[in-house]
Amino acid sequence: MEKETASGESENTSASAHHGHAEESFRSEVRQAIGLNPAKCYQCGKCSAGCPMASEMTLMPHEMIRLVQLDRRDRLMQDESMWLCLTCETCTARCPNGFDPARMLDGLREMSLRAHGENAPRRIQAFHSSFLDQIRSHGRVFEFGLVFAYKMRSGALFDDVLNAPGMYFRGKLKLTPHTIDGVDDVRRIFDACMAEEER
Amino acid sequence: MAAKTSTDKASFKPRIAAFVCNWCTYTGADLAGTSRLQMAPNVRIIRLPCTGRIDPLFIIKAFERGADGVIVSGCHPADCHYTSGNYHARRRFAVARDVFGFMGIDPKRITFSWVSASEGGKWAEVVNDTTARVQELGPFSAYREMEARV
Amino acid sequence: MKIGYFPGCSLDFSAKEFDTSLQAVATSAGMELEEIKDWACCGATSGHATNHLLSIALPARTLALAEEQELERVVAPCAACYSRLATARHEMAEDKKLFSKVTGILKRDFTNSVQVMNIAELLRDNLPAIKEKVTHPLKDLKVACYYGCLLVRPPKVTGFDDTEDPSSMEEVCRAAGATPVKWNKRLDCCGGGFSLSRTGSVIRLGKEILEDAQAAGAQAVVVACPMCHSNLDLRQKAIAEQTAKPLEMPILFITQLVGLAMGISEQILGLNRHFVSAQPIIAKATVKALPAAREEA
Amino acid sequence: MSRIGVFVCHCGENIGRTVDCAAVAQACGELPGVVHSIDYKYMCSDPGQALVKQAVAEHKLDGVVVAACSPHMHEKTFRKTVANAGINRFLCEMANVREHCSWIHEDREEATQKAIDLTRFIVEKIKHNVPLEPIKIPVTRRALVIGGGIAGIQAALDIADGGCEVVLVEKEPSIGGHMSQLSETFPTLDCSQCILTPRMVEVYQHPRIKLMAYAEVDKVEGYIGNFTVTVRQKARGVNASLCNGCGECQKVCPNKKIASEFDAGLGKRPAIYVPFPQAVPNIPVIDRANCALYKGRARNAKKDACKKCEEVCGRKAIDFDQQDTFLTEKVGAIVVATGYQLYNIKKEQDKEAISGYGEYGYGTIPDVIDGLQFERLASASGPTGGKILRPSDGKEPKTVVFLQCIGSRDPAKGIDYCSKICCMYIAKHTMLYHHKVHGGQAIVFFMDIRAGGKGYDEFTRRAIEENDALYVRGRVSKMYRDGDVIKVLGFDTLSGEPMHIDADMVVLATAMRPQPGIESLAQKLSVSYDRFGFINEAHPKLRPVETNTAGVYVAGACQAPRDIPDAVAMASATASKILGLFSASELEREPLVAQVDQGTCAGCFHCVRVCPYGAVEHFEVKDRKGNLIKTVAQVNKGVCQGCGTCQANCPSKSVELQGFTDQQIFAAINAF
Ligand SMILES: Cc1cc2nc3c(=O)[nH]c(=O)nc-3n(C[C@H](O)[C@H](O)[C@H](O)COP(=O)(O)OP(=O)(O)OC[C@H]3O[C@@H](n4cnc5c(N)ncnc54)[C@H](O)[C@@H]3O)c2cc1C
Ligand SMILES: Cc1cc2nc3c(=O)[nH]c(=O)nc-3n(C[C@H](O)[C@H](O)[C@H](O)COP(=O)(O)OP(=O)(O)OC[C@H]3O[C@@H](n4cnc5c(N)ncnc54)[C@H](O)[C@@H]3O)c2cc1C
Ligand code: SF4
Ligand code: SF4
Ligand code: SF4
Ligand code: SF4
Ligand code: SF4
Ligand code: SF4
Ligand code: SF4
Ligand code: SF4
Repeated sequence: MEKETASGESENTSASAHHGHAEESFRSEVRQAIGLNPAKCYQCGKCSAGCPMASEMTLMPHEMIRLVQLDRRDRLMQDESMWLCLTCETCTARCPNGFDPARMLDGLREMSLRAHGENAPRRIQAFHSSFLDQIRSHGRVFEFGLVFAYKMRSGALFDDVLNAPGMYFRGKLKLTPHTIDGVDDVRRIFDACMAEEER
Repeated sequence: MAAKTSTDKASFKPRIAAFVCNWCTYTGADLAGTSRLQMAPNVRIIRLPCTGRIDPLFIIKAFERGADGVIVSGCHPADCHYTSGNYHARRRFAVARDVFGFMGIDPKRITFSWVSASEGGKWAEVVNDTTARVQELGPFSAYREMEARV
Repeated sequence: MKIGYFPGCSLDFSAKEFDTSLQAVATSAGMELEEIKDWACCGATSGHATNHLLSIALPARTLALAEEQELERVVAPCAACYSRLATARHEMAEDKKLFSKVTGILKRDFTNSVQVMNIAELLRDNLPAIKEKVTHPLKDLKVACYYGCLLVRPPKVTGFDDTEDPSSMEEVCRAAGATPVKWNKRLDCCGGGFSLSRTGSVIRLGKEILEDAQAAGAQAVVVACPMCHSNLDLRQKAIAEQTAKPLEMPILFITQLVGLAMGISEQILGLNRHFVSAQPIIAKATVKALPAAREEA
Repeated sequence: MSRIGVFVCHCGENIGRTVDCAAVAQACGELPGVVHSIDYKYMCSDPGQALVKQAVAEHKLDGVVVAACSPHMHEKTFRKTVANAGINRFLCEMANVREHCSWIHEDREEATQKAIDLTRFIVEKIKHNVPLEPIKIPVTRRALVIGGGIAGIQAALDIADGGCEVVLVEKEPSIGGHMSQLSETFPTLDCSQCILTPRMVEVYQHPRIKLMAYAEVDKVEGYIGNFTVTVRQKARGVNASLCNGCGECQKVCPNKKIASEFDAGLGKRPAIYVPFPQAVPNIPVIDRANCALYKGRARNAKKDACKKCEEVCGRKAIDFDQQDTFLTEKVGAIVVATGYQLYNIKKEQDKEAISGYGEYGYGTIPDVIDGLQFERLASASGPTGGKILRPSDGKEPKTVVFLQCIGSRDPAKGIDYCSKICCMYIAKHTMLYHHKVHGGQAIVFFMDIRAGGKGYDEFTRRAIEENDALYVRGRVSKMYRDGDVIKVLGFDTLSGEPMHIDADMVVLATAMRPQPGIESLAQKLSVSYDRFGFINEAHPKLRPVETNTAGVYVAGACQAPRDIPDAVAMASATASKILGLFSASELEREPLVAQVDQGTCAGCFHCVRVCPYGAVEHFEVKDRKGNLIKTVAQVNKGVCQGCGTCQANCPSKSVELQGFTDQQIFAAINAF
């Protein structure tokens, strides 16, 4: 919240600059990329009222959508709240106006990764990258490898103690990966999707 | 209207028939008149109670009688004086479009529009746009040529 | 009829007991499961949090494989996998453009005709067969059925049960002889995929859920998702550090509960693999056991 | 037709400036069939009209074309002129050479050519005009009002006071509608019963009102001025002409625990009951589903289980064997005033498109009530005597949460519209609560406050500023019971603060929906309704109380959510429309209606399907012996509005719209 005042003024000007051209505005870009019309949200706050992560977010789900409506890209992308969404779909299931906030946040994260990747909380980004790397290299997620890679990337070196030995002895942790036969198929899908995204 | 390169086209004065409903478009055209909105002089209005009354045959007949273009215009979808006459008209014309093509009439020669009683300006636009478009397409001679051959 | 089986990565290993218990229950109740050959990960949260197209294309590959195996239905026991598969199916059915984009990427003949089911749905639809095999009804066992988020949400994707007042898990537990309690947090999210990356949140959410279940008098929480399981079971020690008294709440996969009622052995059900001991419940089941307790092959 | 006169008007300079009127007259004079063609400065002036009359006589004209302004301006004038000259009005038509020509063009040559064309079209068309006579329809000067809420009551009284008879049909045992359930009414906070009861009594006593309570409309036939309506009088089990309303029967009835509809389920009533003490008529009905005797008879019990009411009735008014009866009434106009019901948040809904509120427990949480239930709690005549006590345990709730827009403005639950009145009644509820419960806190979750109306916004401000109501802007995500309280999980979007409240009671401002059964009633009346079941008005701005079926009018909350002032205003408007209609004994209509050639009609009934007014009927053609030969279409002239849709859709060209026949229009097109 503190940094808001510092950057607030310059954002205002950028916001007003955007308002003139509906076609190039952030909100129209979001609409294009995600396929949802942000104007459909009438700011009732029901999503935020039921969001399990609201208490940890600095921007509430409806506030994030509001910032899209206001074309305040920077304000939104600088905040990490969108990364705290669990995609539990509570908001989407209850939105009275048939909007899909969960999908909107998914889309915003995707946009953020593309443009402002560094704003994603390091751990969460590290987790996602490690996870996807697992699928890319084996076709499936191999949990030990995932944990290991995640720890490497996030730097969260065994601080939270995933009780690895406990898992290992309960037969919950395998040390060698299984790679599926169709892994090339999966890689091709990855490449195609990434390429599509670039466009 | 911008002058066309071809002198033939420039000297061509399209004749356009307009089938309009009494309550919305006819009144809108009256309003264009009382507002003295100048427009292309090529359109001749035939008044009907409702677009629901318009038979696609009227349009074919108009082309046969020398029209180069046709306008069909009535009330906006939810404002039909007769509640749903224009709804039936729209459905019928959706089908008729194919028939016009089949009859050798370029659908571009036919304008469908909604002009309410208060849209004098819109009527002038419809008239001008249609005239310009038909001007561009040139005379509708297919039927006359056919007639000459038969 | 054969049902396609998509175990998903967790059941492949860390939630192996979900897999074994499901297989045992299915066999016992006469459901024929056929694993989808060479399936790949659904992409889970990371997929759709970062690349929407990928989040559809990965599950689509699995659905295409199922079609190749001539399966009409696929069951995905993990709620996250289920959600990904069902969402992919739904979005491709709604959006023809997306569908053709995906088929272009897959390079497979694919019609998007496979139905996706979750475990609660599968068991509920086979209630009569299950009831028939219940030999050790879990009388006096009070359970809190925990749906979490993705099993029933969002309604347009799931649709097999009421989003805000589901009943399928309760019905299954009742068939196993147990008594489902009424409680408030059965639809609240457990923190899902934040287990590693935001453990604090998972602990906070898990605590609220488990305390509510306990207040409602539950002796065990029944889940239908490996993520829910690990967040509530594995993390319970950390949760306990913030509560006055350790919760000691056993977390059971719904298939384990049904398996117990069917008299399937503890070993096969993998009950020994949990962090919070399920012994009190196992005791209940074995007390009720008929003299000749069956050993399932 | 061959003797046509053409009259070209200059309109001073208005036409003459751009159109060479003399040239137009000249050109038209040369058309075959035209025997007289002149131009003149002002055709509509007295001398202009005299010219027409004179020409008709001199040239024996049988058709008159006036090329002048728009027919919307002067068609009536010139038709009257020719009628005075002795020829049929419909043999006169106008060519619009002013609005559609001189005023919109500058090029004199082009304008003149266009004026000639336009006039020529009309000349060719008029050759096929035939004399038409206006249609006269007799009018039964008697009205039917369906629904006896405040709207129906007002309409009935206004029509009856205007001197015409009224039949008022109410489906419940008493008239009064929802207004009778209200405690005090915004924006003035006067007592609802106090202002309503006198009007109900007035209805009962009015010599020109025939009140049929506990009755429903069964069938409607006919058209404007001439409806025949069949009404089903439901069996009360009590002979209304003998009963004197003493109430003894109700006291002795052993089944006293039935949830009272009037008290919105919060109070109890016996099986034989009047809905509320001031009921009109004050005659009880037996609720057969709950009466021991009828239940016994339904099980074929040998002996009647109970006859206590019959035993105690000194007037011998109880009639257990009474049956439904059917009565026919002839009326000339109908008012639909069937009012509303409230959306219920339960899982089961009467329409698939509408769903309940699982996140609020689908109506299973005790002490979550709706607005009408709160009205009953606040009402001095209500089950708690006007004390605000929560239903579950009778405790006084210290924190009451009000949720606005429940069901309304919630497309996900199936309703998009705003119910319009709930912002106001919630404000009212917070005031009543504030006055009645000291130290109580009212918290309102709202999205917007919609209080447009005289004194309305001031009213809601008063609730906030002087009555301590806390308004929180946001929708609630979830509610559940936790011990003694209801947990309400909301969010204040103004401050960005979550609002988790422990409420003792929750009041839901649920949406207003039309009454169940409205669709079938609307179909009987062939009036249209929207996808929610509200009756459509003929035009939202200019014909707000008429429907698209002539002679059927609409008032009150069955047309859209309405408060009492709206409902009453609409009701009075229908009354004035109907009194206007009844001011003559015959209706005169333009004869521009459709006509079927029954010789060629193939009986496909496309026309029946497309006619927006249901004006086309099936007609059985029989030979002299009465054997059916074929079934063809027939247009009811009283109902047809002359749109011509039937004609354009008839595959065998068997239906013709008078005044716009194919012949007439093709003649005009041929002149192109
Ligand atoms: C909680 C609440 C509080 C309110 N408070 C206020 C207030 O303070 N001030 C205010 O101005 N408004 C208030 N209103 C609105 C008010 O109730 C309505 O404006 C008014 O009752 C509408 O009158 P009506 O005659 O149109 O409908 P209704 O009162 O619904 O009457 C319709 C009548 O028609 C009958 N009927 C229905 N179908 C048939 C049929 N098929 N055949 C025969 N009869 C039929 C019904 O039985 C009923 O008697 C409130 C509404 C609610 C829900
Ligand atoms: C900007 C704006 C936009 C609007 N848009 C809409 C809309 O989209 N839809 C809608 O439904 N409504 C709209 N309205 C509202 C609409 O204008 C009014 O509802 C409507 O005009 C009211 O009609 P009226 O006859 O009551 O009053 P007026 O239109 O004001 O007519 C009153 C007439 O009485 C005359 N008069 C006044 N005093 C005397 C006197 N002493 N003696 C004789 N004659 C007198 C006046 O000259 C005037 O002709 C709009 C209003 C505004 C301001
Ligand atoms: S619930 Fe829906 S409409 Fe309401 S604020 Fe959230 S996204 Fe917007
Ligand atoms: S999907 Fe995300 S934003 Fe929506 S309720 Fe769940 S955590 Fe909150
Ligand atoms: S008839 Fe019409 S056009 Fe002629 S003077 Fe009168 S108003 Fe003008
Ligand atoms: S006791 Fe008889 S007279 Fe009295 S109210 Fe009942 S039915 Fe009517
Ligand atoms: S018969 Fe008995 S139960 Fe029935 S209404 Fe009369 S008193 Fe009541
Ligand atoms: S009147 Fe107020 S409470 Fe009622 S639906 Fe409209 S905005 Fe919501
Ligand atoms: S559409 Fe024509 S042929 Fe068919 S029933 Fe009507 S009038 Fe007869
Ligand atoms: S002209 Fe119009 S209103 Fe009359 S019968 Fe035909 S379709 Fe019906």
